[in-house]
Amino acid sequence: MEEVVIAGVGMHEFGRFDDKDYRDLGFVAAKRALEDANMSLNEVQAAFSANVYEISAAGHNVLEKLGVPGIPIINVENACASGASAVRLAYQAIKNKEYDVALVVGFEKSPRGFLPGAGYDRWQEWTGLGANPLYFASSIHEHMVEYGTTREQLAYIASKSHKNAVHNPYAMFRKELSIDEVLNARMVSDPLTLYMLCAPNDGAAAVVICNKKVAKSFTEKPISIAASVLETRRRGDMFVPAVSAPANPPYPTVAERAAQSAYEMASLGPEDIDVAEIQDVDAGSEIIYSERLGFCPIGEGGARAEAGETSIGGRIPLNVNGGILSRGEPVGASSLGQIAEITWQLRGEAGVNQVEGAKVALSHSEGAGGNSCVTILTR
Amino acid sequence: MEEVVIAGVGMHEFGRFDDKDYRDLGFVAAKRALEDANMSLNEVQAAFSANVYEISAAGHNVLEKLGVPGIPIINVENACASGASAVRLAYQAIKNKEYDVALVVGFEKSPRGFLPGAGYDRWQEWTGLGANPLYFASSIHEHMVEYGTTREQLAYIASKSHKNAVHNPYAMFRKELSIDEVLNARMVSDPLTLYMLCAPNDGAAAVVICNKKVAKSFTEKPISIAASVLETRRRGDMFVPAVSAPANPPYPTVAERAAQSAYEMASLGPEDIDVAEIQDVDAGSEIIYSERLGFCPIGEGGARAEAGETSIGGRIPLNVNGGILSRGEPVGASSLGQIAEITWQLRGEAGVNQVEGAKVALSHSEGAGGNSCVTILTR
Amino acid sequence: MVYVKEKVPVKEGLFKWQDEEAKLIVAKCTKCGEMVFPQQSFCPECCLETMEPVTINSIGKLKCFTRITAPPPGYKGSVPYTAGIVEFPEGIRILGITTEKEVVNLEPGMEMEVIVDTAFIEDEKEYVMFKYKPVSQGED
Amino acid sequence: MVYVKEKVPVKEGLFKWQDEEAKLIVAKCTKCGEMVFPQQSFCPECCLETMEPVTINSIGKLKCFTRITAPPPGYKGSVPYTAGIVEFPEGIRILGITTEKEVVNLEPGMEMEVIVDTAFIEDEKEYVMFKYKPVSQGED
Ligand SMILES: [Zn+2]
Ligand SMILES: [Zn+2]
Repeated sequence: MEEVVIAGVGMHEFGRFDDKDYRDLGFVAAKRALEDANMSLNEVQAAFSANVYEISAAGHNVLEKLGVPGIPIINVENACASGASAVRLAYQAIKNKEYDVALVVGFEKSPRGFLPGAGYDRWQEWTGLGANPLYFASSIHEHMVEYGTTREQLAYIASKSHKNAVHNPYAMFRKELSIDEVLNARMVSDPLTLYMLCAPNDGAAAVVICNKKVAKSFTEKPISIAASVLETRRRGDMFVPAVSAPANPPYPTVAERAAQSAYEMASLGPEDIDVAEIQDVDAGSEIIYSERLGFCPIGEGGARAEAGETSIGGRIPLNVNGGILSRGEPVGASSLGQIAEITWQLRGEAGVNQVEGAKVALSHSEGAGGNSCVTILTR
Repeated sequence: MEEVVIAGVGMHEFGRFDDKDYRDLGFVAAKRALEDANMSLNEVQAAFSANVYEISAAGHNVLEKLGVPGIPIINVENACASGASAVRLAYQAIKNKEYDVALVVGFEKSPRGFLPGAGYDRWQEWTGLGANPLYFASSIHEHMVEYGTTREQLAYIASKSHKNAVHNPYAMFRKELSIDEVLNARMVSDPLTLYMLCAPNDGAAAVVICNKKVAKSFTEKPISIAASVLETRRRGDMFVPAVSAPANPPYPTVAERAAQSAYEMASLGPEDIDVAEIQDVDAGSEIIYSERLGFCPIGEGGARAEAGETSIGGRIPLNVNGGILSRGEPVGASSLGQIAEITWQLRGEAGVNQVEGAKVALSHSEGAGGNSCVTILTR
Repeated sequence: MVYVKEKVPVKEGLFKWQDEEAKLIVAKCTKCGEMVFPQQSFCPECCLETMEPVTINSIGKLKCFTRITAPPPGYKGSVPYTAGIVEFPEGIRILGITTEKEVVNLEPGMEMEVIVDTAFIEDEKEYVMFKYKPVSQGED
Repeated sequence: MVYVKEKVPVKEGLFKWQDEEAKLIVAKCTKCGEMVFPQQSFCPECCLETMEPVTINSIGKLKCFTRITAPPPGYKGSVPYTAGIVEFPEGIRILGITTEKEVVNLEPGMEMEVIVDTAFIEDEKEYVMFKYKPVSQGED
């Protein structure tokens, strides 16, 4: 079993780029990741793409622009967790000596408005149940009812995100927003206002994954993959597009299961994590997942955030570069963007938003289909 | 390194099923494959789906109908080679002891007419270059010019396919067609008439892949996976959607490379293959690939077919159950359909079209993006 | 006034409604008791074909809810509308649309009754759907 | 007659055409000589950013061809049309549309000239595209 590292990362800015197609976006991210790894596509032995909305051979079409070396290419679609799922395939293949170097590239041109295609049946769509925000809003509303989480705490999360994003050149929204501005924004799906929900957008990110021994000839700053996990929901998670769930499931949520597997794989615990990018697809999700990933007790996520524990300088800084709320979510690229950001954190290259001395970082992505990925990196 | 076998296969009929959605089709195929393996989804540790035209979490939505055990699920899109590419991921994972049992399920509701989304750039589509049959027709036309392959030989291939399919309950077209009927059908893309081109359609197929030792507790008829290969085109293959190629590339085609890798992996040669399902997306492709896979010398594919060498009872029977030309091509499911068919051949369960004493069988799928998969099974 | 030739459910098998009290139909596992809505033949837990359809109590408790103001893809009704998760005494939680346009009419924990009501009218057909109606408000 | 305000190529960088002889632009690797059309900055073989644009001979040999009778997705021209692969003396084969509607006008091995011609007219713009024209037929 080989040790596996990240040898390079690269991103194309997340935003709206009407004059570029997915090939252009993916090309830039892949090019930057390869440059960061001091490699060309000739050094890559297998590639995995992560994308939701293109139809066919999308990864192939992106990589053509960087060379046509004839390597195996696999296109992966796992909704919001597409990128991290593809990383897991690459990680497993390198760990098992199938390859020494693999490239993972995620890219997306998200449709405008509510995202279609999350797997709803026709009757769900017809009757208004086919709306992702409905799921996010219900989850956090139940959290509010049960634990006293407040609208102000939700607004605090969104405001923190926007403040963090000011210095992130890859983020779509780089303007500070006050708690009042967040609360007074248009209500999309009560209690979630416009600024408490992420915007699907365009973007790309790429990661070069490498056998640790081989990486030495290319880079002096490899970052180790200590865990790469994909779990899928059990019935207790009423995740998009599920309609029902048992009232009191006797087992953990998918985020808890993925985190637990990842912590075991890395021989680490939540207390060892210095910085994390977690699936803040909405402000409520950041609160809920901060608990499920073990960063604070269940029910206390909102209060802990409001107390500054998850801000830069706090006990466990979350989404320190603005997260999905401010980067926006180019679905296939999103979780690779997280991995790029925490790689920069562990290398000490994160600039203004650097978490000092970060040694262990975690990325968590979760989405339609009930996919939950947790990746732990160490330097 | 563990030995890997196929423990069960299942198909949903290929055809047009307007009252069923992809979930219904995939469900039936997966259910049949699991039943064939004497398993339930509870025995499965990871699942891979193969599909082109659905948007998100499609495999997850299919498998929900069979249970929600929380296993990792990965959706793979590799055009016509999606299914075999997913098989390769499952094969590698089981070989490397990541899992003991994996389910691969492919399903498709193909759009009507020319298939969209093969990766053409807009200008190709606008100007008429974005048409898959154009590529198929050009390839076989060049073969005709260079080697004297005839229209009658193309018609012979289509007629053989339709004759073989009469007894295949999973095929869409089960009516014999004479050589004249094929030649006189509507010309779609000269020299290819309607019956020389496969019809994209609906369908599903599934394969249970298993550690050989573990399979013993479930099935008495395991079929070994001797090779599972995915290669991607180099520049010499002017495959959909490429616009140019070097005139005299000094390296083999992608089909040759995939076959060569597979033969090496299996320690077998083309002379050892008793029966094969190859990518007869059109009659010309069957001729060209029969050569590239090593079943006859380059240029002789048409004449050898006409001489009966690739018919049932011939030296190397190809597409003995009608192939893609008669089954139709539900893109994501197609190559899994091939693998199901050759599994039945190796088990001696192929009925009227059984190739007597078949011990080694090959499946070859190739499509957009320049993906080429070769899978070799042995009993 | 739109002319309606027939009433049809948005999907068969979701609920009982014709000439009888509106009730949701769930599938229940004969082996482990797991319930799932909409019904399906395989048990999500056992992964076996052990489910049979049963109706559940038509009254449950509202756990949480939200209000949607912009029409999601494929939606054929009017905005705004509210939706919520109701927990039924049998131990299953089900997401559904409520009869209310405003969240001010909804309270966490309140009792909701399953009714069957118009979802939309199309091609001279009235499509009906189950909805949650606050029990306190305008009971028969 | 359709009013046309300007002529534009279907895509920039495919061919030279304005005020000069029509020629295809390929990218050629300064390291290994590999050529690719349409041009791109990375060499398909070397996988390095070593390509520079060059024009190629405007006459090549027709290797094979076909005729399409039904419009493929996104096509803005008329059917039937023919397309074929032309091999240029520099050693690159390029797929293109021909000027001919019938294959009877085409022969394997015949010389074809690159011309630039109307692809379609849309929004008062005439989109132009390279096409292959048989040299024997109506040369200047
Ligand atoms: Zn059960
Ligand atoms: Zn070169």
